[in-house]
Amino acid sequence: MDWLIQFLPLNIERISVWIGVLCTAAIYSLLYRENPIYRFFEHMYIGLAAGYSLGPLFVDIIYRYWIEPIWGQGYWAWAFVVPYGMYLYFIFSERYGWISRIVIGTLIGASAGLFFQEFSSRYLPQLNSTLQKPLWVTSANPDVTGWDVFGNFLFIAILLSVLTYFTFSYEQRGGVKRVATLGRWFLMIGLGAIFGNTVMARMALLIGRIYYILSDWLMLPLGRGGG
Amino acid sequence: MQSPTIWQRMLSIDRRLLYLLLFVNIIVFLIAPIRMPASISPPVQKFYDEIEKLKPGDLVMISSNWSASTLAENQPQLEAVLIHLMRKKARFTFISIEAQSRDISYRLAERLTKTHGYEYGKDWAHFGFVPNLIVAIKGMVNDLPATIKEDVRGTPISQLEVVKGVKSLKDYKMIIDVTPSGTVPIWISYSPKGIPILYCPTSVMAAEAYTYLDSGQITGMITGAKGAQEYEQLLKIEGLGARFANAISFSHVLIIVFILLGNFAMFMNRAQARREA
Amino acid sequence: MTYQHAQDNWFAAIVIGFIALAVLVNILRAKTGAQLYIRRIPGLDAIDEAIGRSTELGRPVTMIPGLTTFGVVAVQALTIFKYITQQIAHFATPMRLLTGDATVFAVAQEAIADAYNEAGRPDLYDADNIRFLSDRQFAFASGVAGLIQRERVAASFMFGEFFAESLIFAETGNMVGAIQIAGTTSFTQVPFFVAACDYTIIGDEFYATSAYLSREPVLLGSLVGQDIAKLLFALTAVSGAIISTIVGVDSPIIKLLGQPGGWDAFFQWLQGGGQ
Amino acid sequence: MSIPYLIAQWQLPQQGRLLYATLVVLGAFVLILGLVPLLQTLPPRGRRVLIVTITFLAGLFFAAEFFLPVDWTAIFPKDDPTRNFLTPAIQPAQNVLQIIGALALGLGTFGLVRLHMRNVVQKRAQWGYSVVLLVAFVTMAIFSILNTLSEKGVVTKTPLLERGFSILFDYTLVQLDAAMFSLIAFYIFSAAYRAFRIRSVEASILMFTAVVVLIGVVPLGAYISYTLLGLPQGPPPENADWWTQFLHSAGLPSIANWILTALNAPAQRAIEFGVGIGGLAMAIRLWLSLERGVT
Repeated sequence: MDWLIQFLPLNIERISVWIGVLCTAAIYSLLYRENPIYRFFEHMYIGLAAGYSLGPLFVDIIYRYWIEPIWGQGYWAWAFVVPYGMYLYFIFSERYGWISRIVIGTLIGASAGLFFQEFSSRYLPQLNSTLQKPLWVTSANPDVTGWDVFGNFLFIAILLSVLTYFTFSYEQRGGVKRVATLGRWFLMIGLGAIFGNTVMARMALLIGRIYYILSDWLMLPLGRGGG
Repeated sequence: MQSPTIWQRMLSIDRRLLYLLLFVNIIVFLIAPIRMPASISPPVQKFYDEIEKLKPGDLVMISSNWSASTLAENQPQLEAVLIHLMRKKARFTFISIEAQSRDISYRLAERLTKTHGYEYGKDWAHFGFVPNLIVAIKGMVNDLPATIKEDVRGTPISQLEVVKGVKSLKDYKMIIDVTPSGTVPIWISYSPKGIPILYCPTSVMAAEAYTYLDSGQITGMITGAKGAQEYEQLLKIEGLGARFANAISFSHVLIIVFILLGNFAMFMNRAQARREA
Repeated sequence: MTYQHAQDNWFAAIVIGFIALAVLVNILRAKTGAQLYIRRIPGLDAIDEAIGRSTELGRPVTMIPGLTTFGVVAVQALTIFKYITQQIAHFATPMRLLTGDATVFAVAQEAIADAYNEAGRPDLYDADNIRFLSDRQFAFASGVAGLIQRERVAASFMFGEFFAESLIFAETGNMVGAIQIAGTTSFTQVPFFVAACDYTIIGDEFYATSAYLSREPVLLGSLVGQDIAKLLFALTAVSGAIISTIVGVDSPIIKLLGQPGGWDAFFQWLQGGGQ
Repeated sequence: MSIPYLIAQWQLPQQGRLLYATLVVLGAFVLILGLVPLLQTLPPRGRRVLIVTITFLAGLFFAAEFFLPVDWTAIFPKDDPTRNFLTPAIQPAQNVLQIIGALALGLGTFGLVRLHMRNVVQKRAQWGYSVVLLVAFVTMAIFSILNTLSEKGVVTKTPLLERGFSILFDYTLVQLDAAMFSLIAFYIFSAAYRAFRIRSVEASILMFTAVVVLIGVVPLGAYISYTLLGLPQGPPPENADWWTQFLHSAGLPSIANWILTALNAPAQRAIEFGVGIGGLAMAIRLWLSLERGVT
């Protein structure tokens, strides 16, 4: 009886647990088949998410980067930004639709211009670390062992064969074709490894959910570390 | 049209059956108290030994940065470590890097401390979350009260008995980082020298940490649910670690078994087709 | 260890300049009539097959750029979707484009309207078919999963950047028996697409896609330039490894090639007499 | 003294700022929107030229900021050596992009709401769910916006607001996130069952590595290797003979880790290179409007 009173959603803490379990059950019902309950929660979910975004991603940004600088600090030049950005809203008009492309062009130009820095930051350090792979044991690299050298050879070989697979502008024939096939096999090793490695993280999530149902909702005493 | 053979039926198995099996499999291994004696790995042993050195009243900073998505790995770690700290009568304060990990660690600590007679504010406290860990650590090294200002309950830090007289992070005896993300290099780089750092990563993050262990920049490490299981064995308690470790392991076993079954069915089906042809 | 400016290591500027040159020269060559070749990319041949099947079944085609934020990847994804839309416009096959980024949503409106115009069927364009569901990862995923199952889509195209939600799209699509073709630059999601989709476009096959589909000289020329750039990377990797074997991995010459601050270190080393 | 810097210095006077600012904003709206009829007179060719030019200039700004040398102290001794004359304008430019992004979100949200409003008004099939969506949207939008404004100190944070937001966000939205995320665990199982078959060389390789890593990364892999088989754990001691070294790396966790680092990393690196180069080529084509793509 005590258990039942504790179990029922009679206070705010229990209500929160019940809502959480209800949400979980509704989402999991998709596994059986698409159904009205899932559909209800799906629409609620999207509605909630859309409503939530307006706070931190719309009001907050406009307030922080537009309202504050103009009305708060008096930087009047910002006034032009929002009307300019609102050219985007012409998208729904057939006659004026092209005007939105001015803003889209700005965005495309900016993302292209920003890519140079991204390319340098993201890919060149990787290229550089590929250089630091001694291929045989020399006095210049005293810490390098035979095992390291083997690993480095493997690294360069896999890198080159996979890169070969990813060339497009000529017909891959003969030796090149064989190297490219090898590259694709190495690629499959990498993909298999990522698959295997990701499973645990996903299982951990599911276990977390099931633990929540068993422990928080059904209040089963699971290994509460008595010592 | 003849009825499908058992192999054909296995190949086109209703996936809902697979889903049910996985669900039940996890429930069973979470509930069933199966114990597999684990061999204690050296980093876990070092972790244990380091906490054993603590004296009653020593202050420990726990950086807890996990949330629901890595609960199965990080929660058993934190529970086992907290139990050990409370056995040693050490005092501790929490800090997180975002709101959800703050809430989850605060709730967990509240629950566990109650059963050990620890009192909030006197024996432990939660400092809430800091948006930028680097800035926060640098600030705490200089002037801890000015950086934190108030705890998670909104109490000014000057009124918390647990950090009475604490000026800086240097007054702490130990830092423990329970995390699924790359926060430990930040603690290593910015925390005061001479304070041991103990690390509780998820399994994915553990491989990268061995260099820090080698160089002594971190003193001990508990890896995922498996590490927590070893730790529970050292503490001689029945905690969540063993259950979560089992649930993780056997969900993988289930998948592997079905991959093998699928292949077996495929071969049998082919063999049968060949025989009939 | 990131680059704020090219000056952090001028090697960056040199590499980018070289690639830009290789790409632009070959685009010019292609424009002036050079015949350029592109190798077969198996997954892309299946696009027509997938469209054909959805026409037969009369069920919609979904195009999902996922949560790709607006940028280079998103524009490429939309270019592919534009091509697909032009194809389905001939058969009046219904389509849905589902995105998790509002800017991509805006640009997609224009691109898809254009595609119908160019195919000569502006009447088929319906703005309601291009949908922004949510910018919240799993709210978006729940919407896509629901829609795929409700409308029992016959073909699903997923191009862009994907995260953990990739498998939700691919498995629900597989459940309703859709032909699925995915292409992504996110390496970590490729295994799930490979497991659950009929065809997967991996890595920079994604960027080769529009060249393959349209055979436009500009794009084919660009591809030649990209291959030359890959050759440069391969040569740098091999020669760099050999140099680092001889002079040591911490040598200033190695730092010169791509480590921030390496350029200055190299010149200091030169001035110091190269010890 | 760069132009953006000067503009940033153009501040309205403290006195009557509210009034002036409102007037300036109104003026900006009139001016920019007044341009529309003017722009409309452009012939198609002119429109294209305008868009291409703006695209190029937007790209040029970020490209120039990145490529130009940063240290101008030889010419301007007092200048900061970690920036060039465009660097101070980067933050404002990013803010402009942020604002446009926020406006785009408004557009997207408007599109979503419009679609479901139409569903309701025209009583299309299943319009009841659209009502659910709209109700959830409006409720959450009110609480979320008020919550954001209360963080800014514009409105006061009442207990009702706090409780309501917490029920909608923490108790519902976050729970839905967690549930949807964990759904992947089921899908990963069915996908693995279906896909990992010894059908071709590629499929077999994929399956074999996946299975080895699957067992290697879980506690059971460690249990089998270190407890049942008694293999030594962790890195081998220094100056160990090769047999000891071998034993230290023969455990399933070590093998899984080796596959992930030694075999996966270079393949991933090669893909990254290809993607980087492909992206760079695309960026150049977009910047110079060489691509007949989406614009």
